[in-house]
Amino acid sequence: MAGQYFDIAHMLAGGLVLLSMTLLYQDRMFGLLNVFALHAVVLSTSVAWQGHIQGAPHLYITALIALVLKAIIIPVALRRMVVRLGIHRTIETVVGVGPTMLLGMGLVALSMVVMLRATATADPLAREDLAFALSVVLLGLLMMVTRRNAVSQVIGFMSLENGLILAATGAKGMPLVVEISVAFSVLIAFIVIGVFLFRIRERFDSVDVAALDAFRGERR
Amino acid sequence: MPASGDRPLRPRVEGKGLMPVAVALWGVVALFTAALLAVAAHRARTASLLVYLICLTVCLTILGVAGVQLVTGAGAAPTVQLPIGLPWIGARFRMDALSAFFLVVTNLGGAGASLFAIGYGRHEKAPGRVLPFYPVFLGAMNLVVLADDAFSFLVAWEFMSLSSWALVMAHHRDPDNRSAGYIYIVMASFGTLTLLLAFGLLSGGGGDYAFADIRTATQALPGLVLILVLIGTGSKAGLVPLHVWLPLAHPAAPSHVSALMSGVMTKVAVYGFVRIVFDLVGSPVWWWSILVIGVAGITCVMGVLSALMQHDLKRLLAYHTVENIGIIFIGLGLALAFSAHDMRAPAALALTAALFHVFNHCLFKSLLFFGAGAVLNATGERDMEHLGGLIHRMPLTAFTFLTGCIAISALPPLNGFVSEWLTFQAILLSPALPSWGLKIIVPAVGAMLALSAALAAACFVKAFGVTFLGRPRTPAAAQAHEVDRASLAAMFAFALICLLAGVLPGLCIDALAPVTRSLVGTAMPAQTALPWLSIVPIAESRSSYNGLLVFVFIALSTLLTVEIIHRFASRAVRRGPAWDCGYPDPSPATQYTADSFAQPIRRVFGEVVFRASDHVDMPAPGDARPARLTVTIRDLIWEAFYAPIAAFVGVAGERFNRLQFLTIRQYLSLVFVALVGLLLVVSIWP
Amino acid sequence: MALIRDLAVQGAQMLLVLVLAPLLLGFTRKVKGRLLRRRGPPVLQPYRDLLRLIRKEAVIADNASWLFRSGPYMIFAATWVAAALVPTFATGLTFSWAADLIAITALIGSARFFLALVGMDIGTSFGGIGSSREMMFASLAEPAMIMIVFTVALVAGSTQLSNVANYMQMHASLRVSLGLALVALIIVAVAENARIPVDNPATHLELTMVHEAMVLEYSGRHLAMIELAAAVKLLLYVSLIACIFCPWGLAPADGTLAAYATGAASYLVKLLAGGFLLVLFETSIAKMRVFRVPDFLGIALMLGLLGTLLLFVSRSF
Amino acid sequence: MTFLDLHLPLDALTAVLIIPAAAAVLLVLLPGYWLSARLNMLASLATWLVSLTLFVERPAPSPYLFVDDLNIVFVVLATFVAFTTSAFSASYIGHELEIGRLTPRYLRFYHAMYQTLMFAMNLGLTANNIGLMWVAIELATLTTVLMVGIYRTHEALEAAWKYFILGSVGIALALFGTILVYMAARPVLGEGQDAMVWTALISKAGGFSPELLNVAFVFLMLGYGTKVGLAPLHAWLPDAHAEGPTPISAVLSGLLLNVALYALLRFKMLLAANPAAIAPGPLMVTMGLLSLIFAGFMLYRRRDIKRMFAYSSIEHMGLITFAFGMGGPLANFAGLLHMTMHSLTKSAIFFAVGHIAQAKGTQRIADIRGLTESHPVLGWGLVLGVVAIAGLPPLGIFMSEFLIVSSTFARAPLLAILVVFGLLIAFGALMLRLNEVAFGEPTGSKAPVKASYVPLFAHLALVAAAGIYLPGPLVAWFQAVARLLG
Repeated sequence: MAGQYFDIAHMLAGGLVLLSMTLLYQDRMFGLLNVFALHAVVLSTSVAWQGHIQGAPHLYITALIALVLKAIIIPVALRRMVVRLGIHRTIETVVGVGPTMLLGMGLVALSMVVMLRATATADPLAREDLAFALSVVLLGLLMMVTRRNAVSQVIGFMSLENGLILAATGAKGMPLVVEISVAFSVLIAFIVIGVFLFRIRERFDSVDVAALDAFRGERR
Repeated sequence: MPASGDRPLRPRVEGKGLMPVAVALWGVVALFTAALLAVAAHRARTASLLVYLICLTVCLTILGVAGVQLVTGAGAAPTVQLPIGLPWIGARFRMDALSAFFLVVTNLGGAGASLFAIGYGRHEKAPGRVLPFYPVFLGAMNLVVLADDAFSFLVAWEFMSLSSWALVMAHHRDPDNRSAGYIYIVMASFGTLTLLLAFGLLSGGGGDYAFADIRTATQALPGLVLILVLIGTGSKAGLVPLHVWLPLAHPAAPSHVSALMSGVMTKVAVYGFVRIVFDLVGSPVWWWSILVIGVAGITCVMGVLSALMQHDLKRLLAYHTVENIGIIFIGLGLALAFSAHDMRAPAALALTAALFHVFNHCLFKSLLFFGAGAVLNATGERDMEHLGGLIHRMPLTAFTFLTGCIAISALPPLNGFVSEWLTFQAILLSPALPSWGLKIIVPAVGAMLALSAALAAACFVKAFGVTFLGRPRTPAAAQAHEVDRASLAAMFAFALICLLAGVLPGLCIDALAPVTRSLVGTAMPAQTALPWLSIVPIAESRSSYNGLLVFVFIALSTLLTVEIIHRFASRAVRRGPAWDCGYPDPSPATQYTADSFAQPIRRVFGEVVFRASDHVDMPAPGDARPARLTVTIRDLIWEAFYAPIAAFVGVAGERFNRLQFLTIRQYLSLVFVALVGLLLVVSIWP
Repeated sequence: MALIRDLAVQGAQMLLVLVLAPLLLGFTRKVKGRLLRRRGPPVLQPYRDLLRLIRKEAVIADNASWLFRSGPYMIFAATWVAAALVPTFATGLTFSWAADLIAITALIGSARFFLALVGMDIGTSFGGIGSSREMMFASLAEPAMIMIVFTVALVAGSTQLSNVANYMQMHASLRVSLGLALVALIIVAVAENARIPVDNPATHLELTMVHEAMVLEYSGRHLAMIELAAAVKLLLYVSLIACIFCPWGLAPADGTLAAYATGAASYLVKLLAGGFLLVLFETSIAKMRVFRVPDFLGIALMLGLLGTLLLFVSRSF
Repeated sequence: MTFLDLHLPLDALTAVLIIPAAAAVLLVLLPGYWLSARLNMLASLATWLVSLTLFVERPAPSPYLFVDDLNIVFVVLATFVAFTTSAFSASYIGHELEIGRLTPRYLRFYHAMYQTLMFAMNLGLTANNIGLMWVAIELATLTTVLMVGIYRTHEALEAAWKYFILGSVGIALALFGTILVYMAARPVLGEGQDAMVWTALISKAGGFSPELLNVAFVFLMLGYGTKVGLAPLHAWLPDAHAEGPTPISAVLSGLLLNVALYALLRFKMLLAANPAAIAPGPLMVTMGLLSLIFAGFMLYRRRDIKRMFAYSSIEHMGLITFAFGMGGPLANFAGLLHMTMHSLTKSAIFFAVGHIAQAKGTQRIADIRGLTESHPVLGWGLVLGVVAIAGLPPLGIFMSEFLIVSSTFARAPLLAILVVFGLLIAFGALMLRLNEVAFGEPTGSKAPVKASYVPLFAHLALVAAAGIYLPGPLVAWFQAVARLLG
């Protein structure tokens, strides 16, 4: 029984990593949004599963939040925005997709090494989970770093945060998980609103196209 | 770190002999109060008079107390511990022989400056920027000398720099003053930080910053300590190549402050060196002295040569401070060398020479700066090329200034000569030193000392001759007026003390005996016991000098000659136009200027030291425009040491500054890189 | 009683240098004249000049200051005292310990200091030339002199001239360092006394003169004082060389009258010899340009330094 | 302990949180600038007074809140600076209102946010649960983000945005670290609440898996280090300081950085309590030195006066982190002292700078000249502040720098020399700018500005007093905390 639990949880977590890689791979805006929605779905299932095996009902709330907010509302909102603001449908990358993928592999490997070394004592479920979570986090960060579009960066951040939720839920019996996920949802809402409010079309770097080069932290 | 509980930190007042240091501390308190008073009421007309009067009285009081302490030489000076400063140590103050001597120097200079300022300060345009800081400056210098733990010492030391910086910035509208102040404060805090490192070594990280603990502790790397201390105190005293701020900052301040900075503050720096190297570190090693003596010799020559190139009177004086600091450090270096080889008597001689020169230089340098201030006050000019003939308009100032010139040129019978003579005697004893490095370097430094003495004479012939003699070069100089009584009183007092110290050196040397005894274990033979008040460093068979007798000789023979000639020959005088080989020129522009006076020496030494070059632009025949001579002088030390640093900081600032203009994504990548890097470290950590 | 005699001897010494100085000057001029196939002025001419000058009224420029008028006396006094401290015919004079060799050098320095100052007092260009060049020479000659003093002092173990002279009398020996010192001292002496090749005491050709340029404005008794001071200075250097390098015949401290007599006689001989050699040197060499002088004096400085260095390295040099 | 019983039904600890929260609610409802400003001051004052009573009587630690020697120092300092800043902001914001830079609507928002920030910071400081602490610090970040952007200029919005993004990433990393700590603690403390309760953690830290703690500390260091403003995570800090309202700059430098630092210290203690873990010292020392030297060089090219002092904050935070990284009673003592002094001094400087910017109508250094002539009080106040921040005696920072450098040199000379190098670089830059700003021919308007000098000089007086005399109890306190920090 336990083995089965383990396999399913393991599979879900692994699937999350795989989807993160796919996010890195995506170069069309809508494709990106779809993959992210999937990402959220998988996350919520894994969270729910964790709630089931840990017998922690409050995790279902987290799962619900993840599902509703990240799998439905935000992708839709972003899609609207892309349409409304006429954002390029293609994603401009700093590093080409290929190298990014390689880098991602490297990151996954790194997180495996780090975590498996670190959690030699912890129970295997937690180990794998943490390792996967760390790789999701790193991949999310990598995405934020290597993508130029605001939207893709937002998505990068959200996938990063998915990793966090994964870790939090994977940590057996961790208190405050719900509160934390709520807090993060607020954070994400802020970001999305910010993107929407400040008409951030292309980049994070400036809140307005007009101000793109006028201001880089200090008047020249 | 000892917990603050285990030592009660209430002021210790038990034990006898506390009176002097207590009085000194109260004096400092009074000075600080005067500063507050000045802040409150610097606009009042009488504020200046009041503040300077307070300073004068306080200085005189401390002077008296310290003098008594020095002469009556109370052996073990007790420590006053106040519950301020570092909590588990408290602020400790102590007045042993060394402190007493330097207190005498400090407050003598302070009293003179205050007296001078009573008159001079009246003409201050921005009293609000001078009055509050002047007493603080005095108080801080006193505290440095009194401090008996590292923290209080450094606080007072840096506070001294800070207050003097404020005084340098007094006339802040002049951009030169601003840059001078900037360079000064940066150099000062550089020095303080090196001293801080030195104390870090001395106290050994345990937090035992009290001098008493440091003395008893065994020091790691005393050599490093010496180097750090040499840098730290040298940057304040003005050792080459750390002297660059000095000729900028000293002239920038109001003249009575310049006098304090040159005459007293540099001495406080010397005190720091002596206190740490001779008292706290102890047991010197021979190579230290090579370092010190070498630097000192170079400082001497560089200082006086640079002084010769100046035509700004106050800057010239400032450069001479550098030279005299060099002389003092030669003495200190010799003392180190001798005591490194446990040659007590010569060490005492060298140390006495150095300390005596400290005293003398305080006197005549203050005197000269007073004179410069008086000239500045009377003519509004610091540039000698615009002066001349002042001896007619301000004879008294001229007389005192002349006295100062003779004294600083080390000419008998004044005091400057005595201390240099003692230094020479110390050098003559040094062949006995076993180490070969010293055998080579000491005579060379002796030559440098002699050279700088001769050059100093030349420089002051120039200074006095161009400023006071000849014909006035500008209307300002022609309409100069004698200065007020207070200033004159200060100048005459110092001139008199110069003379006394010159003709009665024995007294001063004996007064220094307790200091040398406490530092190198012995003192020079008692001088006042000798017949005719002459001084004998080691033995009469070796050498002796009698300033009094020489003075009397010269005075008598002068009077005698005058008397005889006026009586038996003619005393008739006829005034006429100058002869000047037959074609006198009415224009005062034909006189020798400061630059032209220095030209021969510039040709001899300048090419090497300053890359000095004269370029004559001679118009073609028939061309009406005047011929022009342009002299270019380069400050190689600045170019070698400071310009590169400035350039480096500039470039580095530029490079780093790019980080201000990155995009958020790039900043994120910084975070990302940091994270991945650290994770890698953790993953490969054993 | 002894004190009185000592004072008497000291006084005699002071008078002696005062009296002999013009004589030496006259002698040198006479000899020079002879060497140049001239008859030359009478030996006593300097005395006559001085007396005449003293009697004349002094003409001084309108803008002369008190320093200008009192300067000559101070210069003379300083030089005179310095000369009086050099043992001429007897060592161990009462006041000989009042100032050692370094002090004597410094006294001469003081005299020069005032001379240079008064040169600038009137504010003529010639005065300036003279003063600045004089100080430039001095800035090299003085350290050279100090180095010579070091050498001698390190050999004799004292800076007191009397002791030096005694030491030289006791263990006279040929030493490298002393030889260097002698050469250096001669160079310094020539320079200090403004003799050829450094300066020409007999010229008033503007561009070449140094000493004369400074005293250009003087006349009457002031000029006399300065001339006399110059003469005394010359005498001082000759007797200095004599007392250090050929101290023979010097009467010891509290010597007999006979000893003093022999001392005086030998001193006179040394003086004449010194004067003759000086003139011989002068006539055999041409005056050099002003800016060659530093090199000339630099040699002296180097020699002195070398001597001192040798002695620092080993006492046996 | 009577005071509380008389006035407040609940214990001081909760009061410290309740007062700001209640005030925030009230301020949202309350219209009118004058009243809300006063209320703001009043609430801050009350909070401070209550926090003082924590010295006297210390409530027993609950699983959510607790007070110990360490965080009480932070709490009292924070509430005090919050109070003085609110006093300053009363006059400052008034002026902003007059010149129409802010509208009353925004003001209401501003004051509410101010108190929310206070609440968040006090919560973060007194939280006994590392998760709660994390939440509180995130809340503090969000509020400050909103206040930084309050002027609605391009620069302000961009600064706020930059702050927001970088801050969020930092927070995410911090959370991951927190989770890892929980994972490390779980085997020892069992599942659930306890494994996140600070007091429990520190007592059992010895048994945690060291490797996990190491990884956790990496994340925590980077996460909370972003808030502290350590290079290379500092990017948000200068802009946030420069573009927000000056009271917020003061609060940021004076308080928020400290709160983040406090979190860092907590976890450092945790690692220090576990002998097998990598010592956190080297990491903190490295980042501290990096920030110190980097900020020192950055100071040279600054054109905006507020941004310059923001960089000086980075420099000092680096120095403090370095001190704590070095560890040992002396260095820790120095670190605490330096932190306190820096909070007071830097906020004082921002008080002065705020009024100066209002008086001259610009923040460009190039347009501010000769302040000591045109505005003597402000000018000399600024001079005093800069002299203090540059570490000149007799002001407090000199003492801490003295202790840091001298104690380091005896143990690790090379590090001490690097520190001295950084200090000198920064010193040179600060003095250079001070020379231009405070002296020389005055430029710009000479019109006197309606300024509240009390907070400014109160802080400076405290700093000067501390430089000369540290009261015994305070010293004992710091020494106790220093031992606590190990």
